[in-house]
Amino acid sequence: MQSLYYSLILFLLLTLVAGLWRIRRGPTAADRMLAAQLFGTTATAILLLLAEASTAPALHDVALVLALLAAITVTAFTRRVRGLRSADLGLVDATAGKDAPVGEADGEDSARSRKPLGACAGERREGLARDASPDPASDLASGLSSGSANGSANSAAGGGHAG
Amino acid sequence: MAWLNLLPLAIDLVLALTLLWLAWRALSSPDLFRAVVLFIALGLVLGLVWVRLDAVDIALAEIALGAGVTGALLLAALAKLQPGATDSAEPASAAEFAAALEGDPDTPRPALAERAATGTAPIALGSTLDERPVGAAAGTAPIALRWLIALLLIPPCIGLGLVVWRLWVPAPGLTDLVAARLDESGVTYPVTAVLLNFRGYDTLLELAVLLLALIGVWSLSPAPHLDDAEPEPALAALSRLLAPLMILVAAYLVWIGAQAPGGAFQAGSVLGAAGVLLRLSGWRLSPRATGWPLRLALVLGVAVFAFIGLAVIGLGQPLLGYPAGWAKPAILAIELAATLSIGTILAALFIGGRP
Amino acid sequence: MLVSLSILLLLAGAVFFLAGTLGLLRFPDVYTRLHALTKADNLGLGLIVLGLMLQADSLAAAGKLLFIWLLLLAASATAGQLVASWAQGKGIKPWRG
Amino acid sequence: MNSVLVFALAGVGLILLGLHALLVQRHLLRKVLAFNVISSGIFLILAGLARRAPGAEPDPVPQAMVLTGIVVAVAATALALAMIQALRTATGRTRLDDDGED
Repeated sequence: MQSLYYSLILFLLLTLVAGLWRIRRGPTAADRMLAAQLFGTTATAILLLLAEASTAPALHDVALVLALLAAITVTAFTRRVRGLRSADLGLVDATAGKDAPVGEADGEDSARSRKPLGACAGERREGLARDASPDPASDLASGLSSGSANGSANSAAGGGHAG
Repeated sequence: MAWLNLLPLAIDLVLALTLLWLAWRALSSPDLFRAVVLFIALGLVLGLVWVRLDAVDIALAEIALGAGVTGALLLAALAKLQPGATDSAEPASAAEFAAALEGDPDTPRPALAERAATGTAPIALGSTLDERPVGAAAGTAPIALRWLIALLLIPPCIGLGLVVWRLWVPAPGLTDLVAARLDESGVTYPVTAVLLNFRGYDTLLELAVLLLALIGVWSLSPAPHLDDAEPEPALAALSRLLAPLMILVAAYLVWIGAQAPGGAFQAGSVLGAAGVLLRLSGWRLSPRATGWPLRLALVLGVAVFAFIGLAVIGLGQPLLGYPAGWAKPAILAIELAATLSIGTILAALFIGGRP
Repeated sequence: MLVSLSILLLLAGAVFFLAGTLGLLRFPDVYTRLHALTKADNLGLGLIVLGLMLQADSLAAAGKLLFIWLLLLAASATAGQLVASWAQGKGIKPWRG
Repeated sequence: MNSVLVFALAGVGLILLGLHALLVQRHLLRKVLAFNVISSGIFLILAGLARRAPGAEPDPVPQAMVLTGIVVAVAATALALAMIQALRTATGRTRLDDDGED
């Protein structure tokens, strides 16, 4: 039984770490926050299993606190981070390509996230978020979306009502 | 059972590597928002690490703070630092904007600067935040300097690693000493005994430091203007459901701290998180309560602690030396007051600025 | 009997966690990923909680486990709704086909 | 190889990463993050040292110190963030540049 618990914990930990990859890749801020949400559920399961595996009932309290507070970070994100620039919404790579030579640190990242993602062909079309001020941002957005086939339809549809 | 010994080690290795990976990415990511989210994840992984280190108290505090306060604090600060964020304390003026752009000689953007001057610039691009993605040189030191610093840092850190390695003789530390005198402490849980009895002066000063940090924040600026929209119905319902439960759990943690992991700092963290949630869902303290009642709640922990610590001198005891038989009620009184103060201070730190 | 049922529930829970993470990594946009997280992961947690409840020492311990799960259900549902409406407010288009 | 030692050495790694970022990064928010990473590393070493005796109860004294330290670190972070905002209000800058004129 013990080894089953520990195997499950290791397994859940690995799914958690794999999910953290989404923070890195984005592309929108909301995607990054999802990983924080993933943490609430998976870490609670890990804590409950650890409590059983190491017979430490006090860990139930830790899991209780985590479950109780799991929504706060995401709430803070949706309530506070409103006027974020489009760079933070996943357009950072494109602006880098347009404005200046890309430094080595973000070059690696931008190259990776601009790559078409295999099975998920639709991935390239997302993240066409508009900033709080629609008109100056929209030329930026449409410039970006030209990479995908439906880009123009997208930016036309989502034009006016942002923010 | 080789399995049984290897599996926990594998878990710990995964945790340690995740910790290092997250720290590295959080500190080197070109995007500030991503850095903050990675840092929040780092805090939660640390919570699991504390559990693996048998430090359940620390895990409670880390998870309560990491999930409830730190993340909200950093995200709110990030939003306020945005040049044109709608809920920033002061809108960035066009002149300030242009000055910020001029400060970057390596990014000539005449069109943008022009738009900035007319006040219609897309806040999307250049900014006083360093996240103009124009190469590593902008946000960090030159690459040669970075490598030099890295090389210079490696020897002291190898030294530190060696010290840790050499210290690794099995030693009980102060465990036995604490266990021997646990009966006199008034509680049956060693960490609480250390916090509130054996090293009470330390905890008293920590509470004072918390208060000092809040005084620092209050002295910098008045409270930010509240222009929160009405909360979404789901959020309003959630805060109505969770905030009372958080207060209940905080009380539970204080009570259980006498014999199991829990206590004032963990409970205060949960209470602070309740304050953060209430604030995020648009709740605000009535103006009548922001005067002396708020200040009383803030200083109550230090005041009760110091009062009891000094009062025992009158009974012929040393400073903070509780007389026999009185340790348990004294600790409980101090813990309740400290929980209230820590929670209020944390919530006030999140709100920022004096009311 | 009870133990094997418990093991079965724990394993099924782990499968749902795997499904949730796969969805988070492979689904095409933020709305679909939200589905993966808030549904699959919470179902997985529910199964694990159920499996652990079967082995709990006391009714109180089992009740605590159930309570933790209900809390997370409320938190995840709300957080999912908030993120989705945030993304919609930002004009992030849902993926179609 | 002991898992407690793994975490203590990871703590040393965190201190290294944090110190490097503290010296190299120019944005003040990143410096605050680096400062927090360093303190996490120190806490890890301390909590690891509390667990040196295998199988025995952990040493409560370092644990109590780390416990209060975490809460104080959050308060210090909040103060630092407030100071960054004050700096930005006063000068419009959030970075420390070597070649900054103002």
